[in-house]
Amino acid sequence: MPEITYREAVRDALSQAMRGDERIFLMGEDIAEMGGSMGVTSGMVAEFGPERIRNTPISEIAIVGAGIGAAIQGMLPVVEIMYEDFLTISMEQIVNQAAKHRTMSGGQVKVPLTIRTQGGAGWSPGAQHAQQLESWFVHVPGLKVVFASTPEDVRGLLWSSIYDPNPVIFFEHRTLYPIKGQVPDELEPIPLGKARIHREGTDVSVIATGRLVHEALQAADEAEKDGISVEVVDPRTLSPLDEETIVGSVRKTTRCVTAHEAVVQGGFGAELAAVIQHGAFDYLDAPIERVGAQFAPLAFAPVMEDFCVPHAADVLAAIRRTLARA
Amino acid sequence: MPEITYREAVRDALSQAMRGDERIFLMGEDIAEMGGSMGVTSGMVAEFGPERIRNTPISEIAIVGAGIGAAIQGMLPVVEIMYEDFLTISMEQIVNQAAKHRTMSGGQVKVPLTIRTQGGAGWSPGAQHAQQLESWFVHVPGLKVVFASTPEDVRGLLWSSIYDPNPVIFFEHRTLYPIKGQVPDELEPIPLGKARIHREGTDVSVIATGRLVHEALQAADEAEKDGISVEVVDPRTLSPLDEETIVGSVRKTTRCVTAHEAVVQGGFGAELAAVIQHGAFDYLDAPIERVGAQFAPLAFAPVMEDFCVPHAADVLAAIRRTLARA
Amino acid sequence: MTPVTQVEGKPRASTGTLPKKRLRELFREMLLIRRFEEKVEERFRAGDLPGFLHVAIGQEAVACGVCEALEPDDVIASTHRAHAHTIAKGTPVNAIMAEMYGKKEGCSGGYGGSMHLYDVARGNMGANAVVGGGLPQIAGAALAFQLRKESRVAVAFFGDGATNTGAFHESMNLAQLWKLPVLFVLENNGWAESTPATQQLPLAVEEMAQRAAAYGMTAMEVDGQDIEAVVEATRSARDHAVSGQGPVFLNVRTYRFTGHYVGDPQVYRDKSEVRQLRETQDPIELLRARLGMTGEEFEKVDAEVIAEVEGSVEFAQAGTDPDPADALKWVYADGTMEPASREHSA
Amino acid sequence: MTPVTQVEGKPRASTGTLPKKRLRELFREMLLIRRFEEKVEERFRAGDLPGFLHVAIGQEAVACGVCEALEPDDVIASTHRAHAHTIAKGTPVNAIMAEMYGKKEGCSGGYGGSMHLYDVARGNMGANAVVGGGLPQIAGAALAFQLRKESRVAVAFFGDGATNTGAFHESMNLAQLWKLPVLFVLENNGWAESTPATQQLPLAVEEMAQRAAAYGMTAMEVDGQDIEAVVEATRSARDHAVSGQGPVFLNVRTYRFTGHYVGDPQVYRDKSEVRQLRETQDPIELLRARLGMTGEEFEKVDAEVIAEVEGSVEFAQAGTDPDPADALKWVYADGTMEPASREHSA
Ligand SMILES: Cc1ncc(C[n+]2csc(CCOP(=O)(O)OP(=O)(O)O)c2C)c(N)n1
Ligand SMILES: Cc1ncc(C[n+]2csc(CCOP(=O)(O)OP(=O)(O)O)c2C)c(N)n1
Ligand SMILES: [Mg+2]
Ligand SMILES: [Mg+2]
Repeated sequence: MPEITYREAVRDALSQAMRGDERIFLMGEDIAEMGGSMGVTSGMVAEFGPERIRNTPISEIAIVGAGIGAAIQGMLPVVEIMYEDFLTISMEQIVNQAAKHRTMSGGQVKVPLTIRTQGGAGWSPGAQHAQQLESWFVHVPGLKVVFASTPEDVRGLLWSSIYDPNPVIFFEHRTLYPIKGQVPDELEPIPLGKARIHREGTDVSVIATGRLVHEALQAADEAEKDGISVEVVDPRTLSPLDEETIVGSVRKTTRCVTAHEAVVQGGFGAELAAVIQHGAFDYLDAPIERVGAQFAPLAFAPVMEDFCVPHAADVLAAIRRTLARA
Repeated sequence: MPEITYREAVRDALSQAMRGDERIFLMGEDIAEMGGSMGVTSGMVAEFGPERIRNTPISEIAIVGAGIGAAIQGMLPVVEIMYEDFLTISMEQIVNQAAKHRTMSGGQVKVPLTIRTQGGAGWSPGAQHAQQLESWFVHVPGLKVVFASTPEDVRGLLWSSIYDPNPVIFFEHRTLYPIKGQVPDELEPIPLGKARIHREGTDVSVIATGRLVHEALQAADEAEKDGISVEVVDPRTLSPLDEETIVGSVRKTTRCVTAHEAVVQGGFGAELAAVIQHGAFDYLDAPIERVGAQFAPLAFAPVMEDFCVPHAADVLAAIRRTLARA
Repeated sequence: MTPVTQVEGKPRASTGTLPKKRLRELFREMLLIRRFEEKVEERFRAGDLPGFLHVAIGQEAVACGVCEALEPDDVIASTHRAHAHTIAKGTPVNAIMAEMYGKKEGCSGGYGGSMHLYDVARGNMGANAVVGGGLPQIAGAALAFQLRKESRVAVAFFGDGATNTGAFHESMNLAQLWKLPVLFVLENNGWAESTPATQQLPLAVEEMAQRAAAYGMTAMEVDGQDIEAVVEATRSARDHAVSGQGPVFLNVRTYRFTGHYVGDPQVYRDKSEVRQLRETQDPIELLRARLGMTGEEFEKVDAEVIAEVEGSVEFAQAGTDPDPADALKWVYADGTMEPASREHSA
Repeated sequence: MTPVTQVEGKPRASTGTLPKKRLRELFREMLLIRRFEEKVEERFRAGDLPGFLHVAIGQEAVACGVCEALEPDDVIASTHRAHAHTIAKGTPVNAIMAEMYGKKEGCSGGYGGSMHLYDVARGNMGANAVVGGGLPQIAGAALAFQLRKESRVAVAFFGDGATNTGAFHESMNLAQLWKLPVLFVLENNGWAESTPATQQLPLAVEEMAQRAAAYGMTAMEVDGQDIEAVVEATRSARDHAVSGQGPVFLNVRTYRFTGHYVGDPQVYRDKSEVRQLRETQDPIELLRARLGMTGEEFEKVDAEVIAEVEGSVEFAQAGTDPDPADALKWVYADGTMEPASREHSA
């Protein structure tokens, strides 16, 4: 099993898919010569040419909208929104158009569009380059929402997203690009809608996404030293949600912490908590604890940023809170 | 106590405020001669003139953005987004700009902007004119979010929103404009962040917003016939949330139903459920039931629309489900 | 070529390249649209039709003229004012009327309604209830055609109000940058709901072709009440676009004879304005005059289209109501887009 | 008036209306910006500065020239490339450098960083990390001025890349429709990050004033390397705008001598391009030549500004770190905007 970075895994999924399928092309700002602001598509324009690795103007409405139109006309576009903060500009096309065409047309249309984007704090980007907005899209019927946390997952899920016949919002986390992980020799698609149990445990379930999967795993290691057995589950696909695996985990452990980098209020953890308290009501021995960012636009100064954004220690503290309950 | 419609109550708040304060002006599409697509501002251009009741081009980015700029420069603009579905176009200005200026500037700036909008199903508008998107904004630090359900509330809350020093997203529900209700002789501002207990009860709390407040009250009447005592609470301000009143109600009744017209997944009910299961864990005798729309873009045909959108019967069914638990 | 026609003192631009026979067919189509929309108004007022409706009475020549110049494989995106475009692109009135009634037989299966008429098989990518919403997608459709080297154009219909949206700007810009085969058809009726051009456009209605200057895009002035002019302009625009020279912006001057929506009391404009427009700018009357139709001839065609429209109402009324739970049927597509040969065994 | 100056064979447009003394002060300001940004690059590479940074080296004359022509009450909105605008609008370098270091003494209290420099008291409504994000707000500020009948203008700085955004279009359109006192200052450097004009603009860099034609807006061509030209153009634009004639679009041709961001390896452009630009288009060198500065004179000013910049680093390093929990301090404003006299007793 080769070891590659998360960044390489994204590139590999894109490249492998594009090699075999003329319908796939990429559009986004600075994705050609520069390889995108995160270097994800580095080198791809040399292999696939500027027709298929398309630099765009700064036009987030048109990038997504053109992706929709091309998808309806038989292509499999993968568009990149440089920072997920700029998805705010594309919301109309994503929410009113991509998500709804199929229903509004009574099933005449498929929109096999993949919207890749990335975000996340931890490098002092300030308030407009660090948001985590995935929960908005979970509220939109017609969209699928993916948030991958490892090289293996990001590669396998991206493949499935490209070939999914529905619009998929595909979140990557900025701080994960350099992390390394083993991947199967052959690209193995990972079906959307299946959670991954990263670590089995018996005392408490941590349901975590994105960067917080890694923080949760670290917290689990710490907790283990105190004899606490933590199960870490990554939904990977946020919509549709693998309720079975998640609720099943909490029924087993009887305690639950949700963890994401987004602000807590109105975040994906709210949906998780609502689903879990419903599905595991008779099993729960403590209230579900939610871990996430402080409710504030992200301040620039590292000390303040660090204070706002959740870390392993916050997950650990939440684990301890749930266990402190009788 | 005079009886006026919800529509008149909105107009009254706007007019009374504008009469006494030159800083206040309105901007929006077709709000002048036509009085807005809902007739809310009908007649106001005659009183206040086209400088203060400003018809705009179809430019939802600029409408909100210009509101922000004018607010920063000392005005108290009230902008109207004709349908909340079109807030999708303004998201960048709302989320990255209005909500964040104050923090990003280290407190140099206030953005006393009110964004009025309306939405809701029940009249076969199809998928792009009927969404309920309030939960997105609850996820955005720096914004306040109001959703009023009665003439009295809409009038008092709108006044407070106009004079709040922060950006407020003010939701009205289309089907409520014609409803009548008593209001105090003198306009009484209602502070943001205070829930309203519409009806006291002992068996179950229904936390409802917008149109669903009325459906919940109807369901409560029905339930009463079977000897079930339902408490109906309207948060009115969704952010900041009056957790004390809401959690207090559930601690008392030990059972809870949340109800809104928005789709359930990722909706405001998720946040309510997460807060309530946390704050009232030891009191809850049944899982919190969430009532909301089916997870689908809203179909046009009335039979399908009716199926999607929640009614009193759905609230009642949820009440019964919570009570069926031991 | 016949000389430029003068009607009511207003220069008409068309040069008469369409055969009389075809012009008569187009006349019939325009009249069909008119009668269809009048019927829709009537049925709406009678409380038969759910939702809300916008008719294009006065603008029929634009829809019919543009679609006449298109090839069957070309695609369009329509607006909230969608009936005329949809009929002109070939969808039978039965399917449209059934859609208005929310029936399974409707062109969107009852899911869309008046503002969401689709007919993908006939190249109608859908009407859009969000002003400007369809434009970027038309650019994308054209991009697909360009990438696959297909000789097809994608056509966006939109109003003058729509030119104020960010979506319009980004779409025009991208289309010109990439020389996409798009026709941007501005149905310039001088109103956005109740707001006159003077309150929503910084340019005069006549200057609207300047919108294209911001992109260096080829623009054409078109008299939208003269169907021949529309056909000719669209043909040459289409030639331009498919030949790789890039998109074309058509500033089509037209008039909205009715309220913005059915039931609009039009408090914002003079009744006399509408009356005068109907008298001088009716594209159907103008074509009728040009064709030199006798009263008898007209009555015959009119009776035909009225019967067709009546038939569509009967068809719609006899249609099938969807099952309530059908509402959830099309939220997601199943399966995968992977070509069978490449599907992973995993 | 001195005749049009010729430098390096390129016609320079300015006519020399600024007194020599003031020109020397502006020279100093431009040099201060240059040295400040070079220092910022150095400190960033040394790992001192969090976040990421964009410098405006090569574009100093635009910021300084525009702000020179403004009155103290006028307001600006800046971009991700914000240092020059902020210094030119009067914020001391100490406060800016402290902001880079994330200190309480920073011009945004350490909350903003390089892309969010604010100084509201000096009319800087904030830099914006969202391309195009500030433009609609500048229109709104100008609307406030217009409604209150104040003789003030609101100035939006933005790049050529920003002209591709919907926000740009809607702002230009609204400003012209309402004749708002706005100056739209296009810093036309021909690049958006790694993407050259040819890949992101359907117009040639020289044709960009056509963007204004879509709104019927007055446009001016300005040589952004010639500070006098910038001052003169801005002055007349400002006169136009405050006198109620509406906004002005300034197509200011300028050059980005560095990478898009500090650390950008610029794989997308030739090193020789940058070298040549530095040799022929440096606004500081051009002004120095015009002023006929001796080496000695230059060294003196340079030493002064270098000392000022060094001082700012010391100031910043000695600054106070915010308390972590200060992060939550400004999320909401307290109180009410109600004038005391009108506050409700309820
Ligand atoms: C983004 C958006 N804003 C507002 C509306 C409400 N609305 C529907 S039609 C219309 C006017 C459109 O004017 P124009 O584009 O000129 O088309 P016309 O109605 O004249 O055919 C408006 C404001 C909308 N549907 N979408
Ligand atoms: C809406 C948005 N999209 C993309 C970006 C990323 N980005 C930052 S600067 C930039 C290029 C801006 O180009 P231009 O407007 O010409 O300004 P310049 O950098 O040349 O000064 C891009 C794409 C952004 N900040 N905001
Ligand atoms: Mg119009
Ligand atoms: Mg640039």
